[in-house]
Amino acid sequence: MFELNDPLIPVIGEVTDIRIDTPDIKTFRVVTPDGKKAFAHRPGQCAMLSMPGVGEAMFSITSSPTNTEYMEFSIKKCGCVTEWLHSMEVGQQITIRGPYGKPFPVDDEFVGKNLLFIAGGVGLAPLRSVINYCRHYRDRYGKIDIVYGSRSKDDLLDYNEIISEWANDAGVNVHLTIDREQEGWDGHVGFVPNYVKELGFDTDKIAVLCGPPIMIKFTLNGLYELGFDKTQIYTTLELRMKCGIGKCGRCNVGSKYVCKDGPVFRFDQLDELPDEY
Amino acid sequence: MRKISLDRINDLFAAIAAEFRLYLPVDTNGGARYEEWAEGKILSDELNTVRSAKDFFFPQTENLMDFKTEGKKIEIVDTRSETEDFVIFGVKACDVRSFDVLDRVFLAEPQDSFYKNRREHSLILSMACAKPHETCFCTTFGIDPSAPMGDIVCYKTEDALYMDAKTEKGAALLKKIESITVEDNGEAAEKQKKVIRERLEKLPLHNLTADRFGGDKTAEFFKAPEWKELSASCLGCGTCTFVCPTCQCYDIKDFNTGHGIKRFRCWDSCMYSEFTKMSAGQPRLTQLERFRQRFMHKLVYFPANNDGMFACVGCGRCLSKCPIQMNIVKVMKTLGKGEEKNV
Amino acid sequence: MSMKNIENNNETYRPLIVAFCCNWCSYAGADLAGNNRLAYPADVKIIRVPCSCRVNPTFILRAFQRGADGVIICGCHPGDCHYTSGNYYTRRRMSLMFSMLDYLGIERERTRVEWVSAAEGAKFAATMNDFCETVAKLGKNKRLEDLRCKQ
Amino acid sequence: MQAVTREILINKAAELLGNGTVDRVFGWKKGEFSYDVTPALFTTREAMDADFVFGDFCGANFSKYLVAETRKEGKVLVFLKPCDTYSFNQLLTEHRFDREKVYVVGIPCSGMLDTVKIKAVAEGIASVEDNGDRVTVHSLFDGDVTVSRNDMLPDRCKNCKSKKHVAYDELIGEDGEVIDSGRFDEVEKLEKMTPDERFAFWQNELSRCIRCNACRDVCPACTCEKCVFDNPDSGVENKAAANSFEEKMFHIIRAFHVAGRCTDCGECSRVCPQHIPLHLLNRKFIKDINEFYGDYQAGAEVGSRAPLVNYTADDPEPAEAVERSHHDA
Repeated sequence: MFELNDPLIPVIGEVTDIRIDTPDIKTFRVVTPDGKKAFAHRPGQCAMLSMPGVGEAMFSITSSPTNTEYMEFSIKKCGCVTEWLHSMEVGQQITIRGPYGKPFPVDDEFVGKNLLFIAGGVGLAPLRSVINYCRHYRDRYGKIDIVYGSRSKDDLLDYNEIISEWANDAGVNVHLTIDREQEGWDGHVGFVPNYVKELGFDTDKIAVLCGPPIMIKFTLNGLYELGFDKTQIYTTLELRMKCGIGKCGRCNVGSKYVCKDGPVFRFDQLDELPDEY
Repeated sequence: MRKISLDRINDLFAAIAAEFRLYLPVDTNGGARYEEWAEGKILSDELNTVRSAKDFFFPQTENLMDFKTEGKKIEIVDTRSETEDFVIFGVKACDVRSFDVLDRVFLAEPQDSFYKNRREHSLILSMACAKPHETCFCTTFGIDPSAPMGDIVCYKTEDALYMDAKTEKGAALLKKIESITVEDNGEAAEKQKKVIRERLEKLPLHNLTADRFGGDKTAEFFKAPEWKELSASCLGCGTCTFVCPTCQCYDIKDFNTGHGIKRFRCWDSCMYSEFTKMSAGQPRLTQLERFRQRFMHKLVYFPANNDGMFACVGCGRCLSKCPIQMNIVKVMKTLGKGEEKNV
Repeated sequence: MSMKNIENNNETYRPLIVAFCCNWCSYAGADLAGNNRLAYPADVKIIRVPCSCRVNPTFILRAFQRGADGVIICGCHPGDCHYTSGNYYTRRRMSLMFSMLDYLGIERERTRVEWVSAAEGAKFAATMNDFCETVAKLGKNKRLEDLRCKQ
Repeated sequence: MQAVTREILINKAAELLGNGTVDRVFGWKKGEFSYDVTPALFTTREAMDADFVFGDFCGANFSKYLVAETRKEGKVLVFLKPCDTYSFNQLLTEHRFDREKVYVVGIPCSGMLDTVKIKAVAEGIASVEDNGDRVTVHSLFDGDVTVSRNDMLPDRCKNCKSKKHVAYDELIGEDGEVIDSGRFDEVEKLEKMTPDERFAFWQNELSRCIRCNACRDVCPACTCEKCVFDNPDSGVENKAAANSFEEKMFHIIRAFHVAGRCTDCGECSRVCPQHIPLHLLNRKFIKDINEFYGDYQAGAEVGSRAPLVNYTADDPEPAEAVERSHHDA
């Protein structure tokens, strides 16, 4: 019966590239030891990465599903697993299992719509996968706006890709902001929620939010002020997970498991859940 | 239905043990517990074991896999092996139902192969509860302690054990022990059933109902003010979750043996403060939230995801084991009673 | 930690000994033993600690868990502690701890406290020889072992 | 039977609430059966009239709750039995709560009943009646069974160390005396066994541990904000009863961490769902401390220096001490 692979048993992944994005965020490129992508995924889905002896943790896959060669993970150093991952060198093997969770509805609700992506800090990581997917299938979607903010210029994730690729795409508008004035920065300065309000978007679009809870809270209010409805706003949640398959019992919000029923939720769906995330 | 007199029950155990590993409740100075049968082990007369029978399928700790690391390389060692068939004797109706609850979790896609392996190789000989305790409330969840499920249902009277096969697996086992048992018309078992049903009427919790709970009650109960008082003296220990036959939360951890890594799974408890703690924050900050999670899960969230099935079987273990005597019955009776509910 | 040296390859059994040595006296004592070419078994693994009172009882259990057959703690003689009174606390703690281990049925000869000064190289070697011999007689540590750590 | 009644306690509590001495009352709330009493807060006489109980099953030691209670606004009334007052003092010694925010009413105790022992008497408990030196258990199916009350006491009450309150603002009833009821007899019995027998005894007991942490979480000496066994960085964090080593490690270290601070209240053994006699570990330390360093009772007075943070120049050497712990007996 053990031809049946257990969902808890991972496969080996090899880190083939490590990019230092910001002082505390690195992006890791992972393939199987024979150089292939470990498994296919959809935008917004996650994977469990682990170093045996250190621990296992859930990370969103930042590379686009359209990339069939490898997966990328942008990881912020904040706990023991991430600290270990940050200490890795190229060629290190880790374990990987997934994909987990429901993806963003890029092939149904999003189709034909204008899209507004709003991210703060490392919150861009899960959105990068969706953004690049939508850029890849550019003609399926309407106008794309990206609002992205961070503490400083150095803390902006994927800065080079944003500047050299996203900003040059037709029909893609990138709005960057940093929290405080900084030498060498001539872009916008201010917090993301205020910037969103200043930019004053039309409500003819779907908004996707990801960032620290406080940013989500205020941006959400801003979007409501602009006339957005809860059914137009998506976000992705993060809770402690161990199994990734809705069995270990810790990532539930009400009767929904973030690992299985999420991490992508629409705000009207979240409203039906108890306030415990 | 087959019958064997109690003075020959050892022969029955020996006959079963000749074919399978046989586990049955025996007495220890810490109450009854399941042990593997061997000559000299005596079936406990206790109503139920202190720990539930979930251990057989979801043990407190189990090795998931091993890792060998060398330099930057990792090797995953699959340590699984197929379990031999085994028999659990004397499982009570509540615990038999708990397997259904656990199945809903572990056998839902993607299936847990560790659980499935043991589940498929088990044979369950259930036992009717001749004398239920005051803490029993399995009838609240539609369980009939006089007619438990399982591969074979057993009735133990003063002088004999009666066995009735309910599945093909059970019938095959009865066939194997045919030579030491005799055919019975089932009258004695019927008589015991009747006595049990009369006794159920006398139980203090006989009229407890779970009707007010169910999958659609999140909004009604989540913000109930009663949680505060109910959880006020909770110690945050894991006793209730560990003796519970349906609690299945687990943790996955690595152990460095000095010559490799063992990844193991162990029971975890939603009552523990670090259960949901992340480096980024903690969604359940106080014991109130953890306490609420446990009971909401059993009475609301689980039914929401499992066609209305409650994740409680009324075995009463938490009623007798909680250090501060707070339990699901008190929660069910208190919730929604207060006038200012849903504030 | 290599487990090879404690395996029974038809040779005499060699116990694995963990010795916690205080930096100021006993570790220097061990050094002196070495300088004076005083032999003591290679089975003794020395862990240097700033003071014998740095040894948390958990360390002792962890040593046994990880394969030690005996644990010895060496510190300055009472009254000579570099930090004035550290070894006095060690003395109380280990008295209680060892008594507890004995109460749990764990051979009391597997644990020991000895005071060895920086000048007592000979005592260090003699102590270790004696302790190794005592533990060797007891055989492998079975009562405080962690099966997961066995190879 | 307990010397004070529920009514006396309710009246006292109502009086103290009424005159503003306290803002809330920490007491016992009745349950479904005669024995499942839950610690609870009361703020009105009506609530107490409805649910407050006091009797043979009010064994929980309330001292530890004061750590959390005193962080709240206002003053709390707590009823303490003699053994609870030792924990109370010990917690005060360790500066774990503000004495000013607690009003202690000392109440006498004639020993609390052991639910496990009661349940062994009859199956299906309808109610339990205490007639002084006899206890009658009314069973749902087997009629009444009457037994000696003394036989229904848990070990901790049989070996009660003191009927004297060492801390209180007010006392109900007569204060008792420190008593010698042979609480080290069981320890001595174990000490006289051979190491093999002792090992077998503890192996059997500790192997039942399910690592629920109830002993730790109820223990008034275990008030660390974060336990070493919950700390992933400690190297000994382990939730699983993985094998026989882990349980031994947990119980030895836990007993050691409370050594010299444990007041021998016996809560650990009361709450253990597997009936492991954990108090025998703590009592061993207490006995050893008494024998090696002179008699010491944790919590007997506020501010005393615990034996493990103290020393004398002529303390026995460890080898000598281990030897002595056997032959002094």
